[in-house]
Amino acid sequence: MMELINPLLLAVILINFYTLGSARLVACIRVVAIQGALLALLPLLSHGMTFHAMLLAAEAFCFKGVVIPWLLLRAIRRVRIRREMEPIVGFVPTLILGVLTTVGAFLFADLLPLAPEHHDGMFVPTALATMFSGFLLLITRRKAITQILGYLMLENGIFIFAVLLSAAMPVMVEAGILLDLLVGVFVMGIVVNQISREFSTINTERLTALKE
Amino acid sequence: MIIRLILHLALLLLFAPMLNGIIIKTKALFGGRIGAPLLQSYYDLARLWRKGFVFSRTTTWVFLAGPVVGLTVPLLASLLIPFGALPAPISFEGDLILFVYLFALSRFFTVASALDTGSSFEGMGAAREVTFSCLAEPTLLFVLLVLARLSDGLSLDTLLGSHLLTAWHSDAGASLGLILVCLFLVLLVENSRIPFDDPNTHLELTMIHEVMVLDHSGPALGMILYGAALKMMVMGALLVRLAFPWQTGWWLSDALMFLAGLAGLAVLIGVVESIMARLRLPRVPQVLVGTMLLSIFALVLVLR
Amino acid sequence: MIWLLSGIVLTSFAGVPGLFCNRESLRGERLACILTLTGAVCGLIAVALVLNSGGETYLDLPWSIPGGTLALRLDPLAAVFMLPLFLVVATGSVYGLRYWPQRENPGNGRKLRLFYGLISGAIMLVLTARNGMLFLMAWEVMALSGFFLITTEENKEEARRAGYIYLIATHTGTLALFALFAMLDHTSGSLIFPGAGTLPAAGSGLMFLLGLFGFGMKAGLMPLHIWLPGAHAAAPSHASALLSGVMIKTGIYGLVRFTSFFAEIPAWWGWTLLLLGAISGILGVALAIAQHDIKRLLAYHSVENIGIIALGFGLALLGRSYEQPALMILGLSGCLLHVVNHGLFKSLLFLSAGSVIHAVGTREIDQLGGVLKRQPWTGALFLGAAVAISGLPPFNGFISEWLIYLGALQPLKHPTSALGLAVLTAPALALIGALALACFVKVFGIVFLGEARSKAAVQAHEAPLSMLVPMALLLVACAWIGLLPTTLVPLLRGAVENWAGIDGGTMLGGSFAPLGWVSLIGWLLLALLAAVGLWLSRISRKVPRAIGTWGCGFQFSAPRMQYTASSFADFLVRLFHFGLWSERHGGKVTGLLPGVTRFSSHTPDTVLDRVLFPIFLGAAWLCRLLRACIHNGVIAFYLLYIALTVIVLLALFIL
Amino acid sequence: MLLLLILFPLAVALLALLLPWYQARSWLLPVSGGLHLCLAGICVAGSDYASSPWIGLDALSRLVLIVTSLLYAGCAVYAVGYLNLRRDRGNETIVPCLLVFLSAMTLAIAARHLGLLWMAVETTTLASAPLIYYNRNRLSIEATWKYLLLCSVGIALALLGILFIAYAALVGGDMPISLQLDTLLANASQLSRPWLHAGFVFLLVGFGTKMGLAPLHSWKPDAYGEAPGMVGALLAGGLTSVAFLAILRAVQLMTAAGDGAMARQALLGMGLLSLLLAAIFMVRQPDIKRLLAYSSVEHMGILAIGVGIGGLATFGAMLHLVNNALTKGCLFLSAGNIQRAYDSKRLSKVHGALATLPISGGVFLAGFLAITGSPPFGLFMSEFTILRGIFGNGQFWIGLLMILLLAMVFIGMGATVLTATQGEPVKLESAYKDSFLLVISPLLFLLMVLLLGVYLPEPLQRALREAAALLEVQP
Repeated sequence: MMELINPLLLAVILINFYTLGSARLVACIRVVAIQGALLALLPLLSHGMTFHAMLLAAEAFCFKGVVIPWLLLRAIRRVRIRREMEPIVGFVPTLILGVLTTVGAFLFADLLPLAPEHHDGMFVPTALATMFSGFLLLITRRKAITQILGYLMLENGIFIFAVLLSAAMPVMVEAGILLDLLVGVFVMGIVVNQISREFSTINTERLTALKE
Repeated sequence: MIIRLILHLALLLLFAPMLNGIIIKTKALFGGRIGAPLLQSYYDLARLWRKGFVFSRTTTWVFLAGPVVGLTVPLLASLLIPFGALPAPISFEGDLILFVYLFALSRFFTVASALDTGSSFEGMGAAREVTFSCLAEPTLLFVLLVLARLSDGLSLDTLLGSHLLTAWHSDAGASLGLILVCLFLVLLVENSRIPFDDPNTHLELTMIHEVMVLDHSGPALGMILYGAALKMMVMGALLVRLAFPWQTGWWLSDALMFLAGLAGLAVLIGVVESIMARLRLPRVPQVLVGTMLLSIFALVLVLR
Repeated sequence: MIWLLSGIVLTSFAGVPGLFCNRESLRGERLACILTLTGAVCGLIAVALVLNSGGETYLDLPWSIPGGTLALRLDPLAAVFMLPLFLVVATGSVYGLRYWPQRENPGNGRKLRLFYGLISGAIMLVLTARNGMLFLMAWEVMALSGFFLITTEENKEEARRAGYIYLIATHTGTLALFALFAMLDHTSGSLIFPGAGTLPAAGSGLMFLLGLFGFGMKAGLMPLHIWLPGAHAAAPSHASALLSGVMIKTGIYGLVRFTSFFAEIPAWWGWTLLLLGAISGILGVALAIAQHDIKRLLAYHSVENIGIIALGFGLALLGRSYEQPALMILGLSGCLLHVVNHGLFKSLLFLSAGSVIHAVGTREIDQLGGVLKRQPWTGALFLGAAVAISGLPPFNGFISEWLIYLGALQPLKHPTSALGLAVLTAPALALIGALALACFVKVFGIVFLGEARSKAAVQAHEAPLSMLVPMALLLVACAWIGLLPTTLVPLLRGAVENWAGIDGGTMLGGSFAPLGWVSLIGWLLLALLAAVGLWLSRISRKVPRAIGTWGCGFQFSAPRMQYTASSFADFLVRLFHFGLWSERHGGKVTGLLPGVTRFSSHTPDTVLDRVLFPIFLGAAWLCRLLRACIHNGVIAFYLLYIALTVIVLLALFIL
Repeated sequence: MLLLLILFPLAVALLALLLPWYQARSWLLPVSGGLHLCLAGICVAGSDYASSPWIGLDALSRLVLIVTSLLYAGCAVYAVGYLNLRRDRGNETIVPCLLVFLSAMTLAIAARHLGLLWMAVETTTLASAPLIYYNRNRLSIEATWKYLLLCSVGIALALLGILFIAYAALVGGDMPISLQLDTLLANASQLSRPWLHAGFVFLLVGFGTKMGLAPLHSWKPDAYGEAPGMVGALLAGGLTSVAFLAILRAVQLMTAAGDGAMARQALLGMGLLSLLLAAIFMVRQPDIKRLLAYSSVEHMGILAIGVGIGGLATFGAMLHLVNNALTKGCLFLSAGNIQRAYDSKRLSKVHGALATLPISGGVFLAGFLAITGSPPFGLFMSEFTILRGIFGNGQFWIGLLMILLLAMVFIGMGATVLTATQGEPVKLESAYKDSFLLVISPLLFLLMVLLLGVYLPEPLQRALREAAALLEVQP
């Protein structure tokens, strides 16, 4: 099973790149949903079919793979937008930045000592790379939906890292992570709804009235 | 002590108006005239004494304070200064500052008295008076500093003591020469002489001191003239002692020598007034600043 | 000690009962006045007891704050600063009854009285506090009360601006003092003030600079005087009197007290103070000459007098550095005496100027004139104060300047190469004195003499007795010090001993500073003046004043043709153009038959308006530019900041 | 007892959802606030250190708890008056949210487990979002969005930091892998250093975002500016203290691991940067509430500097935490009053507040003097103590830099506050009047700050010393 982990993580990184480089929102959401679903496999692959791992996997699949993407898809359907127009930083530069940060994450991860059992996995660099990709998405995009998507990727990155610890840590925190993610995105969703009602768009460029 | 005081005052009060007489006489001689008698100043004073007052309705009591202070201050200041080799009746550490400030007091009231008339001419004179004295006063201080550096005390009496004779022959001689020039210029400014001021013309916009006393009359004007004469003699005493620091030891010969020195000074002033023209007003500050620089140079010479 | 404490408490809270009184009732103001007077008397008793016993009184109580104890100590050095305080506070509060009556100022009368009391109490506390914490607290209460006094008329733009400038100046100064006391705490190990001469001089340079900045800001030492002109002009006159006469002296007190801690004084301290003193003195008075607002003018004279005080103090420091006790004693005595003197005559000037402003309703000197005829007593009192502040005998200003002069002449006796330069203090002082004379003769002459230049000045009326009597008291005090300076010698001696931590003040009043002679000349001068004056007034009494002033032939002279304050000062202002940069507008006469033309001149503050203001404007512009870039409303940037922070910190921590 | 303290606000929140009466719902706030204060007082006075491995009180949390509770009680009283003014807005959302917010804050304070701490802090974010959105206009939604996004990102980073620390324990070996604070502290020396450091960085950035240290502060002016005054007060006084407490936990950990100096350096740097940015942003700030937000950034910076210096300065920082919370309460509440009265918070409309609203305007002005560290207010004491710590450490240049920045802050803040408060009285268009409920809290806060400035009771001093001792190097 362990040998499947690295290809899976590689897939996660590729999804990161796709998201950074794509303008189509629906596709992005779907891809991130796939990423979530893939990540749900991660605890099972790394810890085997224990109860904790299965619970975690189930939770991750439900929320990351299904519920939240569905919420987001519903939201964009309501406001009828399809594409990310005029990102702050263009798609190609973002992609290049994404590659650079991923490389950086790999280099950085080499500096950190690993527990013996995690030596051959690329959990840590993938986690960091995913996180930074999420960050990039947050920074370079204007649409609120895309930013939520970025946040979701950020959380995915953290989740990858959390899997490393899931055996050692109580369930409670892991549940907390998911719960929090849900609540966070849910509240953001509400706010997005409010934004779209107030401004009849979810472009955050309208949200720049508060400045010096 | 008392006798010394009386002698001092007697010299001052009796001889002071004579200086003006000598100056006028000198100028007359230079102009090829016989001129007024030497005692003309005394006659003038006596005449003014008998006249009545005329006051502008603008004036207040301050108008009269000018002459009062102007007469009192030189009288008091004279007590601090040695007349030639005759020592000062009152002498203490630091009286040189008092000496300078007493004259400042007199200036304050003279100017206030001028402003009291509300006349724009007198205001003009007052403004000039205070301006020029601002420049003359530091010079005087520098001069006194040089003197203080050469003596071992801080009273005018010690400053102008017998050591000056040796000082003239020492390294400090150059400095003394410089400050003598400075002092002479200060004397000319303070006593409103040519080339800074012209005491003879009246009603001229370029005047300084005389224009301030335009509205005075009778005994008040007399007091002012007399006060001015006293002031000239007191300031002159400083200069004379500096220039002729000899002493004989006998009071009468000392007094005579002093008076002769003063007369010489008066002649010198007369000569200067005869051969020079009044400076243009904007030039006056320049000359004064130059004088100040000169005195600073003198100070540097003795401090070095 | 109980007297001192009750004095502090009574004056501090003098204005509080008034808060509970009706807006227009007289009770509050009277009560405040009585309380202040009682407080001042209590304080005076405390000071008298201390001076009588020759020692000091102290109080040391624990106080539950970190590093704090309630340590109060009243010694002769503090007493020197206390004495004018009591007199000024007491006279000011009586004067205020009619100058700023509650009934005419229902809006701000209570506030004024509250903070007037508070600032007085706070100053007393500042002067007696012996713990850094207590000192700073009292200091800031004083500073803040001062702010509220300045903004008494906060509805006026001018007062608000002055208040703001004052507030930032004083707070910046206080911050420097925070650092100073923190460093003192570091050096001496506690916040209790160390005894005189107990700290090593090593590493004290920064402390001195901080102290110079903090205390100098309060004192108004040029170029830190920026707040002073506006503040003194904006406050009600008796508050200005207190601010200018007493409050700014706390800066001097701070410097004096602070320098006393050190065992040896580096020579550059003294030189710095001499230099700053000379600059303050000369430029202060030059700026004063150029003003035509009487209160601004008086405020600049505060700068000038602080300069004189700093000159004296600089000499004292040099005396310590070069171990010349005579220089130190004369310098410090002159400095301290001038503190007292300035407190007295500057208050008197502000009060009498206030009396004129109250009567005429303008502060513009060029609108006044001939006031002496309408306000003979106010005018006479002003004249006395003007003579005193010009440093002329027989008043007190001369005595202190004379001491400083004597100090400045000391290096001549003991020529050491470097110290010789200190004699330049004397000509500087002479220049300051001559300029001050020019300025005050201008003020007195233009305001009180001649013809009235405006209708309002014609209708002026004499101030009521309750304003005149306090002023007269101040003049009596000025004359007292001028004519009987020897009475203050024990006090000064005690203060010098306090400061230097030695027993060396015995020489003052003896042969090397013969105050007795000065006093004799003073009396002589007074007697002669009185005799001649009486005689002259007797023979001229019956003369009618029926004709106009001789106009040199011009028949139609009008009051407007008189010399004004601006024209009087014009010559001097042009001489000092290098330091003043006066603005002159209009006045060009063209053509053969020139038409109507206007001329006005204005001298803004050299430091504030010419230097600081542009700098601050530029800094504000830069700040706005920066923050428009940083906080631009785009959330992506904010996230970028977070990402950058993470990256930088990670790099710092891991690499 | 502690559990009760955490749970009862939740119960009241539930009650608030059910109650149909507007007034009664409003009054639930002061009642629960008062009750919370009483219970917190009992907890703090009590000696139970850790009631369970999950929650408990140590010296630090006692201090933060009592301050937060005090602030909350004051704001709750104010809230009644405020909600009466804003009947049109309704209080169905705000009251329960406020109560949940209280509960989450209490939990965050009492948490002895990093995971729990993190969850509680996240809950405060979520509970406070509707509070910021109270005004329901374009600006408030923008502020809410920014607040939510930035804080969520921050909190996600904090989570990563916590995971890193757990992994540090995993890599470190000889210790139980737990996020329980006491276990971690006890075994800190065994933690893997790189992971611990990276974890500290993420915790610092994560909770620092919440606390509002520059340059992570960007949400602050927007959120504080748009939220009602009392919410601003709670965020600036309460939530920031809680976030600071979370950072202090990380510092404790680093100190226990022997790397305290490193953590302090980072805090010092960010503190100075906060001070600098706050100073820049305050110059000619035309909006009084944004001004207060930057003042909050400034004071977070001072807190960070205090802890960054250590020693006496840490004691000062603890005192500063108390003073800052109370003063911010006073300032935000009075600024809220001014805003309601003038119907604006910008200087173009707000001036002459002192004459127009003597109490609110006066309190605002006095609060300004207090917050800038003027004696005799408490902040003087704390800032001065911090400065003494800095100079006592011999770090003169840092001390002078701090002084310079404080002066800049004063100049910038003074211009705005004085323009707002001084001048001719203004004829108000709104029906606002200073009422008892609206002014009593700020007044009381101000009095407390004044009192703290002239008298620090011995028990408080002891508590502060104990709290500071927790952050010092442990043998």
